[in-house]
Amino acid sequence: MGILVNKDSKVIVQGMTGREGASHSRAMKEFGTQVVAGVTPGKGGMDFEGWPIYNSVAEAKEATGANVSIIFVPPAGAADAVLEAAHAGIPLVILITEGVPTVDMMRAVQEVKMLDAQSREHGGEGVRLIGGNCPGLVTNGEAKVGIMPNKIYTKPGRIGLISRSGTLTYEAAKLLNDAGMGTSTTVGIGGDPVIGTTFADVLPMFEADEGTDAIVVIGEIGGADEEAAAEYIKHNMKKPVVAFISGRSAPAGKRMGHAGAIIMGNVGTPESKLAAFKDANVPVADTMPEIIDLVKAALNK
Amino acid sequence: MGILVNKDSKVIVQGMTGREGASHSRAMKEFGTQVVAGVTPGKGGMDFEGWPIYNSVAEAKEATGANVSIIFVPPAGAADAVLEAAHAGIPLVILITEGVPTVDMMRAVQEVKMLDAQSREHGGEGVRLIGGNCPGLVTNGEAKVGIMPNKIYTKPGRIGLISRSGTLTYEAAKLLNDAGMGTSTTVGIGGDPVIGTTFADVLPMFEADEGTDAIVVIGEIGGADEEAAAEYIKHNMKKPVVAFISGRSAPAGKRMGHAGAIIMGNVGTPESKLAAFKDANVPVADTMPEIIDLVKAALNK
Amino acid sequence: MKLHEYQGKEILRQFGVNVQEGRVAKTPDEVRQIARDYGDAVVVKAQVHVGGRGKAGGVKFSPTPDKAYENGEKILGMDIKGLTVNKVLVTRAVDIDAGVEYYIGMIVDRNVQSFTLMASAEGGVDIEEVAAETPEKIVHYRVDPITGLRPYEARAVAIQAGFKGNLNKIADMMVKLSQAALARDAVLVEINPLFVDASGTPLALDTKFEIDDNAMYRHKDLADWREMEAEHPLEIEASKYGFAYVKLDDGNVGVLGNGAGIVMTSLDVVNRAGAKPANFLDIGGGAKAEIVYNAVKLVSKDTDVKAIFINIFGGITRADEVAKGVIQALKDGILTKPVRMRIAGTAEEEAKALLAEVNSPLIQMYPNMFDAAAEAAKEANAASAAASTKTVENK
Amino acid sequence: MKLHEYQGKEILRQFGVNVQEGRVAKTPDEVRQIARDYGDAVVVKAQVHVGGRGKAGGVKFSPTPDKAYENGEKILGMDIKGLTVNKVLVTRAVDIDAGVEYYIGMIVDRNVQSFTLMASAEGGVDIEEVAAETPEKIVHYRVDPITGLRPYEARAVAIQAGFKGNLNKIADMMVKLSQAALARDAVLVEINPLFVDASGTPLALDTKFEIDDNAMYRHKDLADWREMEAEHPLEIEASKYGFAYVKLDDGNVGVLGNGAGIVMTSLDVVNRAGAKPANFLDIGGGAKAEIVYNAVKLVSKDTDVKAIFINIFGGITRADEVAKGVIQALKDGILTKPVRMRIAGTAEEEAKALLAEVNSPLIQMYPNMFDAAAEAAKEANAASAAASTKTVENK
Repeated sequence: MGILVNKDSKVIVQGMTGREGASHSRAMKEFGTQVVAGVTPGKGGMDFEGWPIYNSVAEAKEATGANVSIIFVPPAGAADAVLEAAHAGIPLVILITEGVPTVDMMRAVQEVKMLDAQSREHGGEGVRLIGGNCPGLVTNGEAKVGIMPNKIYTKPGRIGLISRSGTLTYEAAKLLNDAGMGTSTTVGIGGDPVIGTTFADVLPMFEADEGTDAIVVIGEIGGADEEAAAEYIKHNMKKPVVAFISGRSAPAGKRMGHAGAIIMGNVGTPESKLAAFKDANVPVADTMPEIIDLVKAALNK
Repeated sequence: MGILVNKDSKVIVQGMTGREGASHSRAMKEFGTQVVAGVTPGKGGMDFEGWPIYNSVAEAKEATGANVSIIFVPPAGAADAVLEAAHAGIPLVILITEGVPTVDMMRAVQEVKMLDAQSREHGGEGVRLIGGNCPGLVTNGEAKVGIMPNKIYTKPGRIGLISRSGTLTYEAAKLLNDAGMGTSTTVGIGGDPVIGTTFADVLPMFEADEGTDAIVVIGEIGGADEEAAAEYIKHNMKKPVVAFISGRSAPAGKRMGHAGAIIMGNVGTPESKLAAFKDANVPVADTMPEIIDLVKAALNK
Repeated sequence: MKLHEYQGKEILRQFGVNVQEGRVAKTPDEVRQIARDYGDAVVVKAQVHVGGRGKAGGVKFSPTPDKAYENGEKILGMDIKGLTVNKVLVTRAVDIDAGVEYYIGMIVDRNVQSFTLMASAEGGVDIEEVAAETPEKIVHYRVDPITGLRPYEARAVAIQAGFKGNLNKIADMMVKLSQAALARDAVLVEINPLFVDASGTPLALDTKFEIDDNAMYRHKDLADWREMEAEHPLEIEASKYGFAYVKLDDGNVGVLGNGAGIVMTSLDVVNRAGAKPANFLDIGGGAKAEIVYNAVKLVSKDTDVKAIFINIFGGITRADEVAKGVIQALKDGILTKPVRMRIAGTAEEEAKALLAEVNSPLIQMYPNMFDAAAEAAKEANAASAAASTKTVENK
Repeated sequence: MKLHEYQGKEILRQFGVNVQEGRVAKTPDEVRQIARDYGDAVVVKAQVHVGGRGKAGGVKFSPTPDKAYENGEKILGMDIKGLTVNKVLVTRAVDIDAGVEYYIGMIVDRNVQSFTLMASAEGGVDIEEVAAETPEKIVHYRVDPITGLRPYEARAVAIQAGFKGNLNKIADMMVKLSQAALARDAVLVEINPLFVDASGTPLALDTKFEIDDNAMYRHKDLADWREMEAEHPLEIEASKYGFAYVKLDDGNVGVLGNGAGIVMTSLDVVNRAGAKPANFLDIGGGAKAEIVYNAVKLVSKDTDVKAIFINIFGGITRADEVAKGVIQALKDGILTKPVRMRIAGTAEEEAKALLAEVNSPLIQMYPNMFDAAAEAAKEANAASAAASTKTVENK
């Protein structure tokens, strides 16, 4: 169980022959993910450590029946790689690349949403982009399409995890693991200002997933994604949700590494996020370990 | 009867206070068209010869319930005026302006088609652009939304007329009038390379119109609109269609005033158009007056 | 507006296209100097707005500076299809055998209501020939006019066209071609040949670039590039008046009317009447006497014209204004050739009255366009026959 | 990358925005010369990357060239919030009372996944204040990132914001602002005040312009504009190493970790432990010993830092590489402040072994981030207290 990816997901890697693409392709394969092919324009026809390389996503999809693509293409070509995958009809596209220009992401996200709507209107399964600047996603024991360390995601668990931060995702997964609960699916949505999938997009999937009992949301300062998530939870979720917000002590106007983590005026403050979660009856952990206590308490209710 | 416009059409004029806009607003009013308001940004609130002027199409539509807009805005702002009308939800937009950059028209036409599809998918009536560089359209004795001379369109008739050329539209209408047949609706689709509505878009409306017995298509060299029309007629039309093609003696590669009238390679030649019409059993007049004979013959079959 | 090869290359260079280096020369000395500067074999290329300059001897390989001088001397001042060569482009020569020649182009395509990108591995030759003989060798791809061509699309087209070389670099050139076409309002832009060298790197060796006249108002920086001397003198004059005017070869009847459609049909009618139209001239809608006067003046200047056919269907255009313009031209001695007119519509009676007053055999009005055209054709053909007899006599 | 006012104005000018004329000066003499050239009252404006320069005395009206010289003397070399003024912009003074002051801006807005255009008739003042006190006076409008803002949209926003003046010209300025923002990858661009004179013509009097660092690779022409002297010296050094580094005010604990999220949380943990973080430093994923070494070196240079808290959750990052980097810094004498670390994950045991070997009281490892942070806070606060006692003693 879990959401978005599983044992049957057939994954292609855009940028497989690059340094990052190669090492993470191997790690995904080790994890047990069905990595079926790579795409590197100009290297079509090559065999790369047993994987066939294609010049285009369309060719790779045609040849392998892939339904997930993970992108390690450098920033200048990353948005184009997203559009290529989306136009080729890949329903799930994960953009790992960090440092993609925001204007490129705005355009790509808008176009992907349009393609998604068109696909659904014509009875298709739609198109979803996750990221960029994200660690990807992993369904424990089934498939990892991302860059997170393998070993903390091996044991299947029943807690869904969504996070804007990469390292905190690992931290939270390890805490849940060590506490004997473990995660069902972990979704790193990314720390950039414009991303393909938000908390509020992922929450309904966990709500519908029989393999998930509760959800942990790792937010941070900046933007209003946490507020939107709280609003969604308040009106739609039956499963318990526990939150954490990082950067609560960060000063306004400073960009904390994540381009998305910046408080502008009254938007994106920890106060606003805490209030929203309170209003939605979502307990917020003050420290990461406290997440475990809150999840336990929520499950025991 | 007739198509697209009638006595109930409520028309706004974008660019009413300009020279062309003003004189044609008067002529349309004289014809009997319900001209309800003008739009000239920056002149909102003004009274222009009894018509209220608004700053935007949205305001004019809100205030008057207009469902047709005719545009006399100069070339640099013409495509923007089209988008304004289309986004404001005006279902029929007629662009008279000549000299609009082709790239602007490409973008406007594509966006209008997207809005049209969206509107229809949500149960709306869609959005149609006619022109640019066209004389507009007129349903005899009901409403003129265009710049054609009033007097040849007063008597209701039963022949539908579609034309890429302005002057030939008048010529053909007069011939039909003088022959005692008259026109139902005349649609000038415009002579530019990229236009909002083609022959093949208008033909089904005439086919469905109870007030139309036969259709005259006035084509010209360049492009493949006539070929597409012939293809449509062949497979879908029951009513007789008669055609005329101007520029048959024009040399290849020369642009004959109409930017659309240019033969490139084997595309757009008179031979190709004649063959297509022949294949669709559409008689083609060698001279304009011959149109009358062919229409009569077709109706008497 | 058609650009010269060197101008089109300059625009493509601004958009980052890898273009073959070259400099413009107006004298053989300048040609030699450029060849010396390059220190290499060069090609000297006539800069004129006509096709087939190569076949006409307007493009010459020059292994040495002296040979370049010699070729410059030959080409500068040369007449190619009626146009004099005033400038040449001198480029480094490329060893074509060390690579392959492809074709890429963007063209306004009314059938897809956007630009179509064309790509063919059959470059270096006239693409019209490829289109006519082996159309399957040209890949056509509609470019979204809002987003422009994207790299992944360009790569797919390049693969489909069978391009060899560095796929990313070639696709990048296609993307830049698209950006240039959209930003500079091209009607047509071609890179042919697109040379791909042994390392796989693409290089634009020759270009065609034509800009949408309707969009020139937003390319004021290019207005200087319109080189009047390189166009037909009557077309230059017509552009000053704002007329849509096209000079046609081998004609003897001057044709003018109000509207592109009616003028096109007038050409057909003149042809049908057994004569040949010498021009296309659209005076536009609502023309006043002065505009008609200028139009008559322009057509009269054309020595090919032996008679003039005026075809007006007046809606906004008033027949009496047309008549006034023609009469004024007659009075000023500008009009010396027979005018045969059909002016229908608004103020037709007033026009008749004005012409009756003047009562000149040079100006005749007819109730329909066929009679007017037939009379104009008769007059023109008679004059042409007389002229050719005279020529024979003078020999 | 933040641009100076004069740089932002230069970009807007390139996009056709009507910008108030001005020239940059580095000496009072240059200021006087510019004032003389203008022959009019001028305003002398400090060019520094901080807000509130007006309140700090960095903007001065100068009715005569001598007064301009005097003001130039005052402002040049001035310290505004820790930054020295090296340049001033000298502009013609505008009679504000003869027109109105508006605000327009484009900002990356994650909530609409695009740019939001903001417009307010309350210009000339700090827009943050307007946002805080009377948010209803700011119109927000999502701009389509593919098409950009269209004139009809701009007119609607201008009307909604209650702008008076020439509607088309004001809308045109908004469209050009949008074009500049999209083409130049702005994160934020503002025109404030947007002055509309009595004739209704808009003029940009002051601007803010900030460019997306991720997009700098396609704005190489602007790279020279990054003026190192105007940024915090440690931030300049960090940018050379490619670190995401932010200097924080009033801190005493240096913080570094692998990933923006973990570092942000580390700041929170230090705060919670009763100390104040002196910086944000993300060493990124998969850092080798050398990178850690450089990070330690950078943080050690900060005289505010009394202790260092390192927080690593190793996935790709190996704990032993982190340990090696820290140990090397110690050996080289660079590390003189206590380091309290938590390094979890890959190669944790090897790291422990390496540290045990060195056995320095300066470097201590803890099983969780809270203990490490608490120890770092304790050390830092003790050192801070000692330092302040010393300061008192020295008085």
